[in-house]
Amino acid sequence: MDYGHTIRGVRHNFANLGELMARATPFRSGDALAGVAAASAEERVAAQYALADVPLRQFLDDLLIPYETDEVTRLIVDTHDAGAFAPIASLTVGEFRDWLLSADATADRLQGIAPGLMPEMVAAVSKLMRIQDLIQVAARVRVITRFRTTVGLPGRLSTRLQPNHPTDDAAGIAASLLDGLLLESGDAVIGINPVSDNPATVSRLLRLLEMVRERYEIPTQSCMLAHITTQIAAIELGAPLDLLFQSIAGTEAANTSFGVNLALLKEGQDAAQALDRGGICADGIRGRNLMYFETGQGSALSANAHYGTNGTRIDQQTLEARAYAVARHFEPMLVNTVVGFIGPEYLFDGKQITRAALEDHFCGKLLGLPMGCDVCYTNHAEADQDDMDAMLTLLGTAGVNYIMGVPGADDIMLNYQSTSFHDALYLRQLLKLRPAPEFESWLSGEGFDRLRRDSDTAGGTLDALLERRLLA
Amino acid sequence: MDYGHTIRGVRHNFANLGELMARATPFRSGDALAGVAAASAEERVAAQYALADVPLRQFLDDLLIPYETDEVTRLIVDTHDAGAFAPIASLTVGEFRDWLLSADATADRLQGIAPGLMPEMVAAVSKLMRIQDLIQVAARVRVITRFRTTVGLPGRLSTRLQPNHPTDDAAGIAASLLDGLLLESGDAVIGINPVSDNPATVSRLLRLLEMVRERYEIPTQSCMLAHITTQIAAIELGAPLDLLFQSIAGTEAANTSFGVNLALLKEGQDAAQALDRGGICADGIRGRNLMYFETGQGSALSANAHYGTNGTRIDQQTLEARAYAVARHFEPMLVNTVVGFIGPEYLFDGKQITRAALEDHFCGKLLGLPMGCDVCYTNHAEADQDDMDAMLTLLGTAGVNYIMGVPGADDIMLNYQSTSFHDALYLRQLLKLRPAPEFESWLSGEGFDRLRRDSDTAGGTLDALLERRLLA
Amino acid sequence: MTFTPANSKDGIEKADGDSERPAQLSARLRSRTPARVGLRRAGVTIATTELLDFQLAHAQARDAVHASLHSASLIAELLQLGPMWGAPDAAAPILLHSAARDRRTYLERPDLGRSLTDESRQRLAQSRCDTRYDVALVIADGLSALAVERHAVAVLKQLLPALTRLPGGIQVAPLCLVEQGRVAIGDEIAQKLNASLVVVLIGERPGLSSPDSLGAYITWQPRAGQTTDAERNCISNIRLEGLSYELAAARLLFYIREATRRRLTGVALKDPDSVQRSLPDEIPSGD
Amino acid sequence: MTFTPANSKDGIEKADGDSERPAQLSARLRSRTPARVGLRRAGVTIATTELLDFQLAHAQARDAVHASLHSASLIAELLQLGPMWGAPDAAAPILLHSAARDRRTYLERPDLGRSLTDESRQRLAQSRCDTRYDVALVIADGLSALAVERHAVAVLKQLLPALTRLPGGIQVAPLCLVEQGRVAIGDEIAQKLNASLVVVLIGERPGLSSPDSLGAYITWQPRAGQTTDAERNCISNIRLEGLSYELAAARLLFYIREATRRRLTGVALKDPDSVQRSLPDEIPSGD
Ligand code: B12
Ligand code: B12
Repeated sequence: MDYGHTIRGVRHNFANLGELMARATPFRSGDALAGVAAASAEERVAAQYALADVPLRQFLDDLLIPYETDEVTRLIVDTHDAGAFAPIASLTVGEFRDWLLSADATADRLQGIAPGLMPEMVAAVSKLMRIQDLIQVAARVRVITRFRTTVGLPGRLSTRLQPNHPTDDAAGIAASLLDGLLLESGDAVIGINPVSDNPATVSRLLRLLEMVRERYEIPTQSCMLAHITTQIAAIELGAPLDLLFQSIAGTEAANTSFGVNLALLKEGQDAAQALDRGGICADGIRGRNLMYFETGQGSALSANAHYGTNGTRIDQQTLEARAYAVARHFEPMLVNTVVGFIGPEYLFDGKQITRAALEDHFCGKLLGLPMGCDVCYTNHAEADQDDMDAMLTLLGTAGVNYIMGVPGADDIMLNYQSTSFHDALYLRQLLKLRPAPEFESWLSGEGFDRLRRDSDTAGGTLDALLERRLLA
Repeated sequence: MDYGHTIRGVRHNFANLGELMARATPFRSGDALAGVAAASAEERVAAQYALADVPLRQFLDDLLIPYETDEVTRLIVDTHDAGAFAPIASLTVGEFRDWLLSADATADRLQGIAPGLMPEMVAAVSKLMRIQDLIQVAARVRVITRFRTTVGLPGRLSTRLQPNHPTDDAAGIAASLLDGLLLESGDAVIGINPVSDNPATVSRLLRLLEMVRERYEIPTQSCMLAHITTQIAAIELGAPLDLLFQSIAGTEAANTSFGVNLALLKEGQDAAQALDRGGICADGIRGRNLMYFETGQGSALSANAHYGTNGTRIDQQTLEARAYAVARHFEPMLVNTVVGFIGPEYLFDGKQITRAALEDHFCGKLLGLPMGCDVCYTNHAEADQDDMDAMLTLLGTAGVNYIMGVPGADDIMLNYQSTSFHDALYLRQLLKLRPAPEFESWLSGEGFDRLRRDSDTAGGTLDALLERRLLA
Repeated sequence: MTFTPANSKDGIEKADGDSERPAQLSARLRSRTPARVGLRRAGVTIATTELLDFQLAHAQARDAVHASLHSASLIAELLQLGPMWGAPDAAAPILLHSAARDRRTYLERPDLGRSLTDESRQRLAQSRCDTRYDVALVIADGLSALAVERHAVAVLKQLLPALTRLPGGIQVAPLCLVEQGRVAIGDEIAQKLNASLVVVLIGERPGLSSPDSLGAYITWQPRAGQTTDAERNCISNIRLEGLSYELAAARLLFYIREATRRRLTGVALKDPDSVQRSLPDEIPSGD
Repeated sequence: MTFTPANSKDGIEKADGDSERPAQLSARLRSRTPARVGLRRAGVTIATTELLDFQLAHAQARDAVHASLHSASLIAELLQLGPMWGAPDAAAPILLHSAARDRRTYLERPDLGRSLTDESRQRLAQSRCDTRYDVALVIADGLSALAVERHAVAVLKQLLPALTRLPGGIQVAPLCLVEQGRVAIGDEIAQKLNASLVVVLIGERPGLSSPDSLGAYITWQPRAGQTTDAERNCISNIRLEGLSYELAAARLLFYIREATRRRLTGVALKDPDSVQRSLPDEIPSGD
């Protein structure tokens, strides 16, 4: 197929589908860094016209990254569900946008086609969509997952409580944990990024979380965001691990640079699954989703792992969507894009971060993932709290499954700004959203009451933790 | 009073309250143009700390623009309601923010203090607020006004239908009008900006609107956005004028440059009031609000009319809030900030436009105004549809009273991009907002049905209009 | 699961229970206005092709903002107008530049766009003679050089002969062409030229569908830095899809005449009705 | 209407029916972590003073990103370390520069931050001798020059003596200091220096509460442009509120020893438990 479009007599040609996708992408610094961004606004629109005319089927034939050399491509192709694809098989990318926005595209139908969608198709259509389109369609899709809480129900917003500490100090972590719990945070997961990479620390902190969770009967799940191999080693040490975490990307090469591949992910999933720690959720269903993945535009490019067929460089947003194909294969409990986390070389400012967040959320949801978002920025990016407030509110209207909860929005170990516990309360109040049902009951029950009483008085488990009386 | 703050041993001093206000303002190009913006991020924060400590009372004593030389200041001071101010009289600006965000600040209480608020106080507190604060507080305030429809009720979003044409051509205007009505637009007002400045044209177009309105029994009001003197002349010609429009600004000098003053506004209001054209609204109350004002940050600066006491240059956002004091005096039906309309020299990009829109909306609402917003940008600004979608959605969550409805978002006479009829439908659908109650009933009644039938068939009033059979 | 994509290319889609709006209606609406009416929809939203058309127009309008004026060729054209109004050979158009040195500065600093460079001031001083002129005509690129290139000469072609034909005889100052100018820059020019009234023909900001819209601002006895916009009159949207050259010139003539007679411009002076009638006074009820 | 502002300065406000959290709890939480815990609230939101504190920290963190390295004084300090590990007098620290010429380029072009200028390559070539080194130590400003200025020397002071005391004797290459460097720039340096392993001490991106956090990345047999991050180990958050110099050096020593023994770094090599214990294996039930 020939990719091109003529504007007022000027023909814009695109060498191949990969180049076309990149040129059609709204401007972001990472694509400029990779040298694949459109040279002018007019060229970008030309690419969008051309992309709008590409049949969805074309993505099945014209693979952006070779089947032979990339296991992510193999996964995408081998698990593609032709039956689910059938209803939209005759559409072009442009028509697909029109259909997605039409009343015809009900939540059920969107769910139905998900297994028939390749990430590249979803990335393509997102490039033609305005922010309101990305919000509108995503808001229709619900992806519901369960472990001990049910995350993703309509009218709900969950949070990951993220009580990091620069030395993995237990009392320090407990202080942030307590602060967050009292501010009603943590129904998606309590997840700590350990600063050191060792199985014993992972194991010890998991036991800390387990103790607090059991003592106050908190319906939630815990997670340590170390490398998957470190977590597997912790499981072997007998750690009470609920969710298994890993950062993933959209190419085999990028995953290699992360020290993972599909087999390792499977191995980890099996190990965690074997612990059989899921609970019975509010609707009586037993929770079985236990993988937690993080992704983010730019990670493949950063690892110089963004090449496709014949060396074509693939744009970062398309690669990001491909990471979702990896995630989807493992029926995760939680997936989130750490959109503003990596840095300005990929997403320069609040505007680019915001659009990327809504693209990622849309693409993930359409592919059937329980998408959350780390609404965040680093201090080397051109962004501030106003950008975050806007982004947070937009994601709320788009129906994001969960956001982060970081004390005062300032992660003192990862060195970036995310959303605070208060931000989540703001969003819940503004849009009348509630926590996960199990957690919501807990908040009005005996467990939360005990936590509050304990926090007000000296003595008790919390006090022991804070006063380091529990420390060796 | 001395204005200053010390950060790590470095003292930041501010010459007077006007300078302090300007330095505390989040960055925007207009303040840089005026030479009043903070020189660094740190100086800005220092000013914000200092401003947070200023007692609200101080604004009553330390007038930014002299009483003697500015009738807007006189209006503000002379109409200040000390009783309404009493409950918050002891607060500093920072404490005022805290109180506004507290559960204590209910809708009723916010309404109660409105007459006690000077625009400068409201501007001051807005400078300390993040976007989420501006949204959160504004969302609590409801300002409800009535003419033939009721605008501003909770859960409602109205639109101004804006069917402009580059030659004021009746058939052209009718085409846009019809398009908008069929897309459920126009419950706040049908308002045309006439390209020519003559009373007879204003009068003729008002009759056109009157005819359409009567023929299809549309519960709405019409307006011609010519200069107020032109509209008064049209009234004298017997024109069926519903709402009386005028652009206003925050200083006497700026209003002079617009060719208006308080007396002229009063004269116009009296003339329009005398026509007694308001209807009985859904709740049985007769509509009496008939002024329509537009404002926008930068207009005073553009007119070189931004000077205060001792020649201190006042920042554009504070001046904008003062324009609301002018508006409030006339109990308007509609007020809107045309935030992105004027140009990048005042609000450079999507980010600045968005923050300004939310500030304006917040300040206006707090002062008791029925705030709408022209979610818009010009082609010389750094903004695009993504910025508009974000801004639109945010204003929706903040409870904006109304937005514009322009065919395809492209105003072919004023040369800028605003919101399309479709944008309003998007927002209503996403946030489950409904049109004004009178208009909503109309949409499911006989009048709308007739309109649709007429639009489908040849013949009839619409056809006559479109086919220019009604033209001389 | 079977369903057909609701949006087929040959009809406006049924959105949210709204009655189907036939393509014929869209065509009819569009024949009456250049506005983006009768757009195809996807759900409540604008359909893909129409969205892309919009994006393209935006890309092009942004280019129009940044296009710069081809002064040389415009001056050549203006020179040829000389005989039309009996201008003395000496009175070649004067090329001036505002204090905004480039486009970016122009966009950020309207104050600079309103004042002349020293060099331009000198050039004006040289052209000045003792005559008191009735009218100064200033052409400024404003926000659309394109507008000025396309329409300024055409408007002057209609205006100049009519001006000279005015009873009493009108003295027209040498034409001025200003790069990177704002409306108010005409004030100083007129003062320096010793003219009682100034007409500024200026490029309006480019719209998506109107990259080349010309505005005309008329000011009686302008005083640099003091005249407010309330003291000016405005004629807007002069272009092919807007006000015709003929009508624009007629209105200008009216304003110049009335301003001279009543010794004022601005809010007290209203546009005459006579120049454009598009609706009858009585509207029949229709059917 | 009477009411008192709900937010009084001396207590955490009652928000949305939540029980009142006493100020003492806040103080206790804060004594345990530098995190922003126990913040005063206004409704569900962070109170004004705390918000401004945050904004100030943001202004300062942004400055930290853009601060540039005082290489001269750092080199002087490094020189004094020489005797500590018995470096030959000739082995003065080598000052290198990445291909990113300034901060802005550095931020936009990580690829340039990973490669050396030609001049730096030459300088390295000159320093190279035939010895095969066991360890190359590279200090790079990264995203926080401050971190490097404050902590790099202190870490080396702990590390270098210990390194030389290692059984078998470890050959340490001349120290390198890199301006505008990224982690991976150490790969080429080590190769050029003929070293088996590289330790890069680098400024981590500045956080609001941690403008000066140092990271250490350890890579066995790095190959410029080919080594992936999966083949490195990382020690993070070295600073006063984070990992102490002593523990950091101990971990570095562990990684260097184990890497040399097992001939690898990366995901297969895990941080030892022994260097930091902050929790007992058994947690009593509390009360
Ligand atoms: C940014 C970042 C990332 C980004 C890196 C992408 C990029 N282009 O920058 C992303 C999100 C992709 C990422 C991924 C991971 N990261 Co990371 N990351 C960071 C962070 C926040 C900042 C790093 C920094 O400022 N570097 C300095 C700049 C100047 O150098 P640079 O050359 O631009 O940065 C390079 C390195 O930072 C490297 N990198 C990033 N993370 C990691 C992790 C490891 C183990 C290694 C060897 C290298 C590495 O990637 C960059 C590009 O090459 C640090 C925390 C901190 N406070 O520093 C954690 C941190 C380094 N990461 C960490 C971890 C665990 C990971 C993951 C292994 C998580 C996982 N389970 O998959 C993955 C995979 C890492 C890999 N092998 O590539 C840990 C390391 C713990 C440890 N002691 O080993 C840290 C300390 C955070 C934490 N405590 O959780 N990370
Ligand atoms: C931007 C704009 C404004 C801005 C001007 C602020 C600014 N700094 O730019 C604001 C929102 C404040 C404004 C206000 C009004 N405007 Co206005 N404005 C425009 C617009 C959209 C663009 C002008 C432009 O591009 N100028 C070119 C640039 C390069 O020159 P500039 O020197 O930067 O611009 C100056 C002039 O544009 C002037 N200006 C702006 N509007 C008006 C109106 C009149 C009557 C005059 C004399 C001057 C004037 O203000 C600018 C700064 O001095 C035009 C529509 C168009 N398509 O052009 C309408 C337009 C010129 N305005 C119009 C009107 C009616 C008004 C108001 C009188 C409305 C009212 N009822 O109050 C007010 C008051 C004007 C005044 N006396 O100052 C009409 C004029 C109709 C007519 N034939 O008289 C127009 C044509 C739009 C319309 N059809 O409604 N306006």
